[in-house]
Amino acid sequence: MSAEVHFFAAARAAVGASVLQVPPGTLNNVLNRVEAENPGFATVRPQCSFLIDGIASLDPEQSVDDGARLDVLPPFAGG
Amino acid sequence: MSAEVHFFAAARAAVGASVLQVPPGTLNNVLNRVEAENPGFATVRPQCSFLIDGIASLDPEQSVDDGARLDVLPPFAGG
Amino acid sequence: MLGEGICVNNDDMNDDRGVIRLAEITERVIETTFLEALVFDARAGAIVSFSGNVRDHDHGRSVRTLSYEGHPSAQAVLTEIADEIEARFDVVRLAVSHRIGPIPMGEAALVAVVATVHRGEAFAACEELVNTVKERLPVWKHQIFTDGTEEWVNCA
Amino acid sequence: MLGEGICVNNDDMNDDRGVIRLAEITERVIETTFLEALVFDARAGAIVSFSGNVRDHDHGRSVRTLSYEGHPSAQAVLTEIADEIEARFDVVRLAVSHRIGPIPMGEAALVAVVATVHRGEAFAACEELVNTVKERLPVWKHQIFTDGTEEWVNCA
Repeated sequence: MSAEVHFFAAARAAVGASVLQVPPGTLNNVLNRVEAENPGFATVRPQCSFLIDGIASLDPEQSVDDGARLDVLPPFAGG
Repeated sequence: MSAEVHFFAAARAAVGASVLQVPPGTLNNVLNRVEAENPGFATVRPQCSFLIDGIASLDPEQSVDDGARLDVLPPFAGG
Repeated sequence: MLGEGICVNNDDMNDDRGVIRLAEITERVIETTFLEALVFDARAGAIVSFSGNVRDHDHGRSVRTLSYEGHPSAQAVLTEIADEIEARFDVVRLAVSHRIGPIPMGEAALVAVVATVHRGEAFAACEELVNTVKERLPVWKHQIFTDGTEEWVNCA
Repeated sequence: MLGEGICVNNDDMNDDRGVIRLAEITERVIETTFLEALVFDARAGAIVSFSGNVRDHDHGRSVRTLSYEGHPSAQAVLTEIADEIEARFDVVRLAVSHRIGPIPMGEAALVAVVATVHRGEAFAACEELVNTVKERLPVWKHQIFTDGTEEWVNCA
């Protein structure tokens, strides 16, 4: 049972990995687990937005199911 | 004794000449003289601005002296 | 000059009369001239172009290497943004391209070109297109400075 | 690419670091690409270009021939306008050109290009430059329609 968490840009740099397999749970649970194992994620996390299976999620209680994909997106900086 | 009146664009088309020699007088006198001899100028005249020796003139009583140059400029349409 | 064979990642190109001539994420050099040619249309009296170029300095520090990373959804988001600009403004033609990967100093990261009948609309639509790309396109800028330090821009 | 031998009617060009790279009235084709190259500067992160092109229709009527006439002071006024924009905005480089004489359909009558450090300033300065040219440059547009009628634009 696991969800796949994809990290981009500053989030990837903070975590030191592009993808982590994490046990399913709420968005908050999953991010707490990532932060517990990668303390550097704490500074980037509050600035990030999140996609669960491609859909933006603003609710920390939303569930990240087994087999789901969670994308962790730092603030955009295009142009 | 004369002033030189230069007409541009629609003003030239109305008067049928690029340059006319007109007796000196006030700006108003000079324009009245032009209009008297070229009635088609009446429609364009109210839209025009005027340069006396290169300086914009807003005063119809300003004098256009012997040897002076008066430019008659219809509304600009650049760009 | 513009053949039928131009390959872009935009379904609207299948419509020869489409307003959106190009909306693409690319790893290649963006030629402003090419985008300007794409939006050319005899109905359009005004063309406004924006080119966002990679600078050799940032916050007073000298930049050695700059690159952009894009999220897999970047292409879809850019197409969506172009569609929104088309819907909101009176646009005759539009082209927009964002480059990702390493970009040498002075080259463009983002080019947006809008053709309209009247000029006010061209300025407004082009600026809003660029602002929306900056706000919503999921791409990230990474800078390595000449002093060896590096940063992900906008990340404290 | 831009040699020393470029000939333009602008004293500011004598200063190699001048902000105003070009401010000219010309009877030749205006190449947007050339003006964009003139304003290129590694300090500038944003370039905004405006191209005002001759259209094949006006007020719903089909235009056959279009030409611009310029007052002898047009060159001096354009230089003055460029100076004002430089003074009012935070411009890195600027180039502006207005064509006079006959202009074929689709070709540019006015091209204005502004390079700045930040993008908002480039849009604002370029739009104000174009608006000021429209308002104050002593040039006139003459159109001959396909039905044989003609008009001086802006003259009732």
